[in-house]
Amino acid sequence: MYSIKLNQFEGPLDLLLDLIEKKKLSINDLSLASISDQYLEYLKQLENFPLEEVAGFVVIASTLILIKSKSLIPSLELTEEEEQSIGELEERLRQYQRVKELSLNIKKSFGKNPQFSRESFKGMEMGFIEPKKLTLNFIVSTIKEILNNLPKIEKLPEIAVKKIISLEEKINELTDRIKTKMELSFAEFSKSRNSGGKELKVEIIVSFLAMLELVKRGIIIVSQSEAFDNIRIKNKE
Amino acid sequence: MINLEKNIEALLFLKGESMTIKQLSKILKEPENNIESVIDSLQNNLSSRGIRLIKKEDSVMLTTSPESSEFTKELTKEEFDSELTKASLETLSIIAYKGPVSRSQIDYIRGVNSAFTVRNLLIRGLVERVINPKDNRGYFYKPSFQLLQYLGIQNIKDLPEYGEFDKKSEEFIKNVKSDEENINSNDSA
Amino acid sequence: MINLEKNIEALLFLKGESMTIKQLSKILKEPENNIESVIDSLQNNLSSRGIRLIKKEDSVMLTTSPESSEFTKELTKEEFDSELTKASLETLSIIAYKGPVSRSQIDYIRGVNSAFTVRNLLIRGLVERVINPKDNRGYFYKPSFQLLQYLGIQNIKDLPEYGEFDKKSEEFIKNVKSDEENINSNDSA
Repeated sequence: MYSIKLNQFEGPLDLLLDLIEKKKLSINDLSLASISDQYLEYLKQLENFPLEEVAGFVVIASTLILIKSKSLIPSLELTEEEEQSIGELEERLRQYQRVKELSLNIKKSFGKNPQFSRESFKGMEMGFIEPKKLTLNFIVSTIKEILNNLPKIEKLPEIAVKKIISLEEKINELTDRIKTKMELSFAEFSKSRNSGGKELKVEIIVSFLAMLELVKRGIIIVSQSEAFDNIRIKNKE
Repeated sequence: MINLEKNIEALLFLKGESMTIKQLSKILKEPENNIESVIDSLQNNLSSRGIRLIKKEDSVMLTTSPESSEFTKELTKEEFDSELTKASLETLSIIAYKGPVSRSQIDYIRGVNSAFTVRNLLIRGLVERVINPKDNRGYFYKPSFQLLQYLGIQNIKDLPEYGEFDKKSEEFIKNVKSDEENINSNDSA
Repeated sequence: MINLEKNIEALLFLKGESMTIKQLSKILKEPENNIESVIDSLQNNLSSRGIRLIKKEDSVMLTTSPESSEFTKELTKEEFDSELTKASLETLSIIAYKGPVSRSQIDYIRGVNSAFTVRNLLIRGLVERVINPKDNRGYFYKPSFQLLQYLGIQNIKDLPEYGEFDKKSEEFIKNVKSDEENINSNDSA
């Protein structure tokens, strides 16, 4: 079993790519479906992550759930938007993989044989050159400007929060759809008892619910910032 | 060596920092296209010497040759930091191979917020930022002369595999959705 | 051009001031008579270029060629007659308020690398550098006496916003540094 160390990854794409590469898989929906459990397992450890990072991990989790649901229940129909988000995730992973390959070139030569520049007007002693138009007021106003421009501690971009809110809706909707499909699938299943698929499908439900729980956790973290109290999720069971 | 080439060499030597073709053209009272072709010749003439001409867009600069670095490293008093964290290496690679890129494009490729890392690269002088011409609240990030110096190359195109990001993904990244762009407006780096 | 000649050219280019045969011999780990004969060759190779090698007793240095002086003078005049750029003004203000201050502190506050800007202020005599008492490889920068006199500043601490700037910039630098340490420890995991 492949084990994951907390904080080892830069972000969700880094984690996903690592899981895929460790299994020597290429980037496609099948391999994404096969590593989704490990990804969700990793999400369980996310509680201490900064809020914004959780958002990124959870958003990608929702796409993985779609992929996995689709691979297990082929009759599940995906909306155009959902198809797109799957395609987009695959494309982003390819991009990211490419960047990692290219970064090896940078790593190999960075700082090995540097080229140095010369100090500007080296050796020239100019003495004091009167700075034209410079007044004390100018310096004071520049300092005020610098003070105003010191970067503030980065706030959670609203957009990330919005994504979680829409994720909540999406998960609810998906739950309904999958439950319906599940019932249907079980009905189909009961007709062919010896297919050996029963345990697998129970596992789907369990892991799906477990996953929902994780997503909720993400949302609960969000709700701690007071503006979002209203999106706290109640237990639906 | 023709006089114009000598004069360009002398000016770049004195200035130390980079100069634009435009500045050279103004001081030397020669049309920019003359300057440009002579610069190519100078870069070529210097390619087997202890001094190199490095070029970035419309700016040029003289440096020591990478082959002499064993000795020049000893002489320089500059702080020389060749450490790169995983985050810095990734971000730097995106900027080197794809620059100019916006913060939101970098974030999108990496899947994480890169504000801190980008700021750190700016402070180290490995990348530079320019105002996004289409949106003057946002910035574009691109390689700096300092980056070329650290890599020991004369042009960014000399990077292995430069320009091999396929066209398809190129367009893909350009089409980063508008909500991703909104994140950028929070960018204070 | 043989390697030794390239290396000598690179070292002299970087140093800017004159170097003795002895110093070169020590850095390059070559006997002095080798250095001397290669210097003659380098001088010869440079005799028709924009950069020249001049020799005085046992010292050598690179300079711009006298034939280019019309333009090097023009460049110097332009450089120092011009007004301070926004970058220079920012850096100067930080040094005035916070000096003695290190380059990296200036970089943190401005969010970009200030190497060239600080150099520019130094040659204009607006700031001066002193050795960092805690670390003799580094420098601190402070406003020059003439600058304070020119601006009519008696005591830096009387400047408006002095306390505010001091407090906020210190806090900021401290935060950035601790963030950096956290990130680095994550990266090495």
